[in-house]
Amino acid sequence: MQSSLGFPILTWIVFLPIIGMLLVLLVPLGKDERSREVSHIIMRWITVVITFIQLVLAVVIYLNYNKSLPGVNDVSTFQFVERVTWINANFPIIGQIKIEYFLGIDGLSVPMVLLTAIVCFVAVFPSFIIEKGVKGYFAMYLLLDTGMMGVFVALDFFLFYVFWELMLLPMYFLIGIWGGPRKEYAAIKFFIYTLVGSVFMLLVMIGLYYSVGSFSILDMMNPNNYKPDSIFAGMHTTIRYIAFMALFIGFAIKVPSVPFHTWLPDAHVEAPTPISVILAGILLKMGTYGMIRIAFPIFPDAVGYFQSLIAWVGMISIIYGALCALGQHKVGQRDFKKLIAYSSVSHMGYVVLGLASMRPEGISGAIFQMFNHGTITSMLFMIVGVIYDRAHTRGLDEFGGLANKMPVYTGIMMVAFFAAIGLPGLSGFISEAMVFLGAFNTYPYLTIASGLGIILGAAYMLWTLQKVFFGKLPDRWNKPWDPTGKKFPSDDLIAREYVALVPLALIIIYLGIYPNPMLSLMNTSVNYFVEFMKPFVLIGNFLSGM
Amino acid sequence: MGIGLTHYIVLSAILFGLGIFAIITRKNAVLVLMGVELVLNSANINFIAFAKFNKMNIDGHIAAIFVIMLAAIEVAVALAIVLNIYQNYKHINVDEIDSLKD
Amino acid sequence: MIEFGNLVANLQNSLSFFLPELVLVFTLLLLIVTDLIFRKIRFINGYISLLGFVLAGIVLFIQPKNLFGFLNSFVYDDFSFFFKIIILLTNVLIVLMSFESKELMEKGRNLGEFYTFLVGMTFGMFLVSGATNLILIYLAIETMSISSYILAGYTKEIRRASEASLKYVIFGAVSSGLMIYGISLLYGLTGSLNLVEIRDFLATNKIDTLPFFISSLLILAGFAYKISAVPFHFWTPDVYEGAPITITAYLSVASKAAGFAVLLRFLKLGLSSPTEALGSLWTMVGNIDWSFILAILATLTMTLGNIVALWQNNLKRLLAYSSIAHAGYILMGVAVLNDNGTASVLVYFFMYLLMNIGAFICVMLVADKINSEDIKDFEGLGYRSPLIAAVFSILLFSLIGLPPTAGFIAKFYVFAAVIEADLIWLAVVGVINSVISLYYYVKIMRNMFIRGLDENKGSIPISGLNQVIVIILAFLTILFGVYFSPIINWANASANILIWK
Amino acid sequence: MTGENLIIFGIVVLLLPLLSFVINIFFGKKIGNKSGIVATSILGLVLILSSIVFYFKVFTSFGSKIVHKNNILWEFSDKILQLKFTWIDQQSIQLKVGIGIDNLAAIMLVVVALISFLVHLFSIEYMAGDPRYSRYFAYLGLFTFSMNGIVLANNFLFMYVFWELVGISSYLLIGFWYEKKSASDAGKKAFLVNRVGDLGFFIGIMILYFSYGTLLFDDIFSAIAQGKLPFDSETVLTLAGIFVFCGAIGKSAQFPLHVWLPDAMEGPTPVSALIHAATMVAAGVYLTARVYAMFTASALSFIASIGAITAFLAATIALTQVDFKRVLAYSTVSQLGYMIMSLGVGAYTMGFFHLVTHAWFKAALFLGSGSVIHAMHHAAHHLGDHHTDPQDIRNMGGLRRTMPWTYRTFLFVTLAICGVPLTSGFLSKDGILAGTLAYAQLTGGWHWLIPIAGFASAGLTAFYMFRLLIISFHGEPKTDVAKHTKENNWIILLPLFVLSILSFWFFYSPNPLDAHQGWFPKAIVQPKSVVPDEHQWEFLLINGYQKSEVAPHSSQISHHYLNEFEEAMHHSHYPAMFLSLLIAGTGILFAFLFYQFKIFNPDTLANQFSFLYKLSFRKWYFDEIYNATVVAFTVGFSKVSALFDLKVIDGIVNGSAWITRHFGYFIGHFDNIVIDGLVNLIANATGFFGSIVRYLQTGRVQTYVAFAVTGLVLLIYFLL
Repeated sequence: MQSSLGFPILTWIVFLPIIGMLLVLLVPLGKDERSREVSHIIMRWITVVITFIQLVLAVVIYLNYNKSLPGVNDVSTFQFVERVTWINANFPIIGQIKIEYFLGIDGLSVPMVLLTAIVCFVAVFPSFIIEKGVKGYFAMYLLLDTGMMGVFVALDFFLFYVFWELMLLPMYFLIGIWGGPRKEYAAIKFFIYTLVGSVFMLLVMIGLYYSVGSFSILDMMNPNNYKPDSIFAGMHTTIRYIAFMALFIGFAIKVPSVPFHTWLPDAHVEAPTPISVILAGILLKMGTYGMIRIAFPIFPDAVGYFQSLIAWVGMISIIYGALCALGQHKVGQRDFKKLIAYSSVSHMGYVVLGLASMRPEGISGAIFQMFNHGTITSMLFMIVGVIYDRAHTRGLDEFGGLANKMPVYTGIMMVAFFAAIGLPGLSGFISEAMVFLGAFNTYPYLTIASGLGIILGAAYMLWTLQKVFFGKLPDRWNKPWDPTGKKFPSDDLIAREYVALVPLALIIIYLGIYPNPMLSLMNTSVNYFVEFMKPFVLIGNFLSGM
Repeated sequence: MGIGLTHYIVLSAILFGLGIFAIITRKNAVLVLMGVELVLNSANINFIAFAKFNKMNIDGHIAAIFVIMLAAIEVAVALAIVLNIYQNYKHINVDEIDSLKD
Repeated sequence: MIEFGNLVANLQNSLSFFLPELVLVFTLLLLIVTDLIFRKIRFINGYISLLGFVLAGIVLFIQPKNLFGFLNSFVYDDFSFFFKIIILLTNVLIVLMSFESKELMEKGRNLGEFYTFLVGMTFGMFLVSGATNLILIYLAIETMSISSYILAGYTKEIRRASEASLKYVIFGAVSSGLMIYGISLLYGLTGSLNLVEIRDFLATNKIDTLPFFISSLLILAGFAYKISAVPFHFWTPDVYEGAPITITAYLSVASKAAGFAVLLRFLKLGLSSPTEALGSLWTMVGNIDWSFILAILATLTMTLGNIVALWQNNLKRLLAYSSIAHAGYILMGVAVLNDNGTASVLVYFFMYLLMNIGAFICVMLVADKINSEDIKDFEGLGYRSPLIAAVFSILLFSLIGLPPTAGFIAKFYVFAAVIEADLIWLAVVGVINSVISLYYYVKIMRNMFIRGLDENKGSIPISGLNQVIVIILAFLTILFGVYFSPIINWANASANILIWK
Repeated sequence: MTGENLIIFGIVVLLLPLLSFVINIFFGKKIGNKSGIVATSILGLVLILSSIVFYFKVFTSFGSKIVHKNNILWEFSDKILQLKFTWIDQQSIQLKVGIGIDNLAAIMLVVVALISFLVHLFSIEYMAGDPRYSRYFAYLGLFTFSMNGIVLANNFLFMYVFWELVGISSYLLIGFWYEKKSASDAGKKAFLVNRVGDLGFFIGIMILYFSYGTLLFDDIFSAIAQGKLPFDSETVLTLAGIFVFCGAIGKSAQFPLHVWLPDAMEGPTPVSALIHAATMVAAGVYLTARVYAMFTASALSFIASIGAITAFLAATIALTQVDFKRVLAYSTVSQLGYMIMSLGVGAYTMGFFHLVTHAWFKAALFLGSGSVIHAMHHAAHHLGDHHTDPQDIRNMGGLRRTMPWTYRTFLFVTLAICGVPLTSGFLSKDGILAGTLAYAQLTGGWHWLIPIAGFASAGLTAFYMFRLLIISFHGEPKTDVAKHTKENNWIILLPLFVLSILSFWFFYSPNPLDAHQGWFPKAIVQPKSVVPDEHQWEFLLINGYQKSEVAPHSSQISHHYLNEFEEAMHHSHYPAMFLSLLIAGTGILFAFLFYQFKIFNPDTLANQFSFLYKLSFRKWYFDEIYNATVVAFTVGFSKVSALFDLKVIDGIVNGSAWITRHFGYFIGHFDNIVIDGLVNLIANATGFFGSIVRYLQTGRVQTYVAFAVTGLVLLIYFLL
């Protein structure tokens, strides 16, 4: 089905940032301070405009998206599909290797596309603080944008892989160049972890190609396409289980699920604020998205076989992440950002749990949670960024009583915090509740155990609230942040921080009160997905003897 | 029975071994090169011997001639290089020329 | 016994597809003359040799293909065509590079012989890529080796260069000695020096394994030394570090290419049965599991190359080890032992040519300015010379094998071939190795961009021509990363090695 | 007055406080100290509307009909008026929600509205001059909004949503003076302790949703009534009930989660009044009453025991507290215990009745204490004395003279809480005690402990309440702060009058000795249990005498009782009354003997029974125990896992440290590319091998040759 719009909107939304990157690179750097300052401003606003157009495109997609079509494994019901042969080369024995430029979206990817557009847009404003190497920064930023957007719309495994790896380079430099003291370490760590995950994905991908004779993810989902006596032929074979595990771990590293999560705290602590925002807001989602788009539907039998394992991973991530976050008050550098990072581990655990439930509520909840966590955590990191920009420290113990100094800031912060601890009326609650309702059907005890995560979550969040915002303001912060008043006219938020934070807050509240707009997007696809998975999963469960 | 193929092969093997040994142990570059010569000539012996005893075509002989010729060229170049070494180091002790290493 | 008449006839129609080699020979002679006449004009030899290469290239295209000649001791087929093109491309780049190289362009150094030997070496490689007779193979390899010995030590007043050439010549002599000894043994066993005859003999008669194995392994030693595969890699780092960087680049690509060409031809023609039924699948003669042996060699080679490269601080040396590692990856393609693998090797070489030469050029340009090849001194390069740094990192990413760069495609097809042959374990080793390789490649990038930003060392001027060259290379690296069908198709077409009936 | 309008009114009542919240949070700065007036007037409107709702719902009847227009479903019956609509509408998940008004809700609405209004009024004076004046009223609005939500919810989802909102607004109000560490601590504690209960509540909800796929009370109850049990087991139904009740344990500060309530004193006093009387703690009891129909017999006895324990425990603690508000706080806990107990034993009506009556006099008590503290505070301020704690009753005394009106109202409501006749307290409390007696008779065995606990705490209540009264109001002023206190102005006094007047009997029953003759029992009828008969007390079966042949006590049931229990309760009415009067009287008497006439010296007694005294004074060491166990464990565990993450997973510290020590040299080179953790280990290993291998690269060509040849030989050897 061709795009219902006149033009290839997905190509535009993916490659628009590349154009922006070229524009940014073309901006000449002035010689003296003044002109350099001017060119910096130009680059910033180029980025703002580009990401804004991208956001508009995303909204156009949202408005024209037909909620009644499932997608998942049925190409005819994907939307805005663009499919042209990209590479068509002959090779001995293998014969023709056909790689397609195959884009399309369904209910599983639309929320992610929206999320990417939103977060990429709001994250530009914290980037204004960057002073060094501005040109390189925004070039990398936009390249990263393309990579992420591409991952969410690619339906050809090869293409997916290309986009997946494409992010590594900008991310490495963004953390490495503009990061904190231990940036080198954090950057290389991020790089290695992700690469380890993806190289095995590469092998599985090649194996799948031989078995199916096409790189189209959709073809790989159909058991009938598998050539007899090809490597992944048949169901419930050991090699399929191994391949699934390879994929799953590859994605779990990105999520990150315990025990593959250790890159996250470092990356977050060292990365500059906007990059933390993107990292937590979008990159982590690519892991879970990869699971639901690739690993699960291609190896549904293995999903059934390992279902409880996956659920366990989710549960452990929830509890363990929350405990580590709580522990940040006691050990380590007592770093505000690190605490948020661990909370991400915990919250992404809900997603994994929801996916493991293989129930419509659970999976809708999981995807919704991906979206909500994207918005909420982006807010949290920007909130950390706000005080860091002013006080140049993130120590939990070094603050207190900010509520008096920055009332509006505190107000907005409370929205994010309460959303993060799943307060009803804010979007976080609904997704978590749905995940629980779904997971309870499949794994009552695991779900109840995960419930502890709610309490722990409340504990560390309120603790932070108390330490940082309540109590007495230390004398060292009594004077205004910026005596010159040039950078920070007021002690409270400044304009561009409002622009970044308020929209997210509104989204969180709106979806908290009326989630249907988001849920109805994914609804059809999710049900279709579950129905499609069910038979295999059941057999898998049977084989794994649960 | 007289000298047979086996003897030649054994001889060439011994020569080969000696050549390698010389290459590995001699300090002096020239001696090392002589070791190389031994190796090459052991090959020659093989060629000739096989050609003679196995009643084969003349390839063996031709090969031997080529090898002799190449050995000459190789030594010529090698000696030039050794000469250059001498100019730079004022000695040609192979085992003392080890500035390039990990 | 062939009598004289048909010998001449054979010679004549053989020459009909020997033209490129002849062109090279004439160029070589011409160079000697011009070198004698115009001593003063430095660049003329360079341009003449360029001309020669281009001419040879043209002739390659026009002359007839897929013929055996010189009493079936030499062949010109798509396979050798591919390699000859690669060799010529390398040569062109090297000559261009040599114009900019400081160490070569020193006062009072006469570059005449440099190009002469370059052409001579090229001639040797051409022979290597076409030879089907063990003696010819030996002669050809010696031809290229001997020129390379001299080239390695070309800057003879520099100590490390002369040391490099000494080590090179001794090590080379030994391995060629081993090789010729192996040849002699094989000759004894099969009674022939022509690969095709040898294969036929092996296919028909039963011979005991040990001597056959020893002899063929000794011959492989000769090739292994050319492609610097374990355990014949020892010369590589030292020579690469010592030799003029142009020559290092040259050795790292061209002579490796020749080595792989002859290796593949030896395996296909000499050791696999001609049954066409199986088409592009090879069936090896003799009861030896060559695939396994080569896989082991590949594993050892790439692993060693990578883990030792972790420790290098001299960029030339680091790239030397990285080239060993890449030889390992390519060997994986060889180990598959079918046209699939062959094609993947060809693809790899094409991409490898771009990225490796490019990397060496970047190193040279910077090293000549800052008079150091130490990684430490590359700190802050991203700010002193953004263009070079950017290009260099693109090439490095390609060497790691990350999309969307040519390096990824190269690796992709090698892995594809390996998995297709069900050598999963080898593929796993391969990917793990490429993760290890990430460390040291990224180390370079880290130094260029993340470190040493603060101290202001002032920018490094790069001449326009060089900027164009590196940009073109980087562009091609990206281009073939996203659009690679032509290369693949070409490799596919060149993959089948002509078998003589 | 049609049903639609009534529901509309209900919705307006629900939303108006939210409006007040919005106004004060966003425009608080603009309207400044007017915000108190604004909020109060809004609440006045709420009060009027909810009274209308109350009147029409309780005293008029609506025919039963079902209207379905633009996918909103209106259901009217004599019992309940409700509307339902679908909130989340997916194939995957369909959540129907809505609001419903039955007598329970109607009465509760008035209670909330009135008390909230009075508290607003009171606060105008009390909070005057606070830097965050408007914020305070905003929070009050939010609090009232959430509570009304709970009252009007006709499904578990809304119930839970507003439940959490109540939690958060209590968090905000208790921690209102967050500059004080103790205050923000208290807020945090309240929220977390509640979260524990809420988790149970949520699990209960999950079980129900899983079993019935809906969260509407009606649907769930009718499903149970049709005999569809979760997991087809009555145990799970009991469990579900108990889990849901966990929410009540948290919010209504029942044992063992009662620890947060006394700390909640840290909030402004009017807030305490609100929390204790009408909003937060009432929510738990209200929830229990709301879902009463689904409790099995075992669940009920669990509830009853929890209530009894709480009632007694809190009463004993209250005996020795010296902080004015703490005493009241524990009395609240104790009284809540009564209500829960009464629901548990089956005296449904009386339990809820007590909730209402208690709401008035407890609010009055707190506002009274607020008045006292206010006065003390001002006096202290006036004298420039900052040492005397204005809340410590040992600093008071003699306030009777300085603050006569406060004293009178306080005295009256104290009598009410002690259950002295002519007060509302007497009616409800007497009913509850009768209920416990009846329950004990009908069940017997250890169940007798429940009435015993009930009566005991009745006596204790009388004692400590008068202790409080006497120490603080009678006798001579113990500090000159107390001497200089002045009576407060009418804004503070008015609420006291209103509330005390509401504590007279005639509002509820013409007969000051028997509540059953009033309108209340007719309005609040015990709902018909939906639990299959075999899983509930047969004596609670509505019209139980129909299966009289099986029921043991049912031989002589006369027909004007609802069920067997009703009858037993009626019979035990007078015994209970005399007993309770006796006990209460003794309590009061002893209070006078101890503190007024000083015939006995409490201190000597305390020394004699120092253990008991300490136990009571230190609140049975609950905080200490929790801190030592649960909190310590969690925090410790979190510390451990954070360390674990920092060091082990993220270090394999020993591993890499070991390697580092041993191959320090190599690592030295290696640091700049070191990746930590497991990766670190691998990397180090890799590097280590690398460093081994690179020693082959000696630089001597001859060694190379040697190695090469050896390698070749090895290859031949191994590969053949």
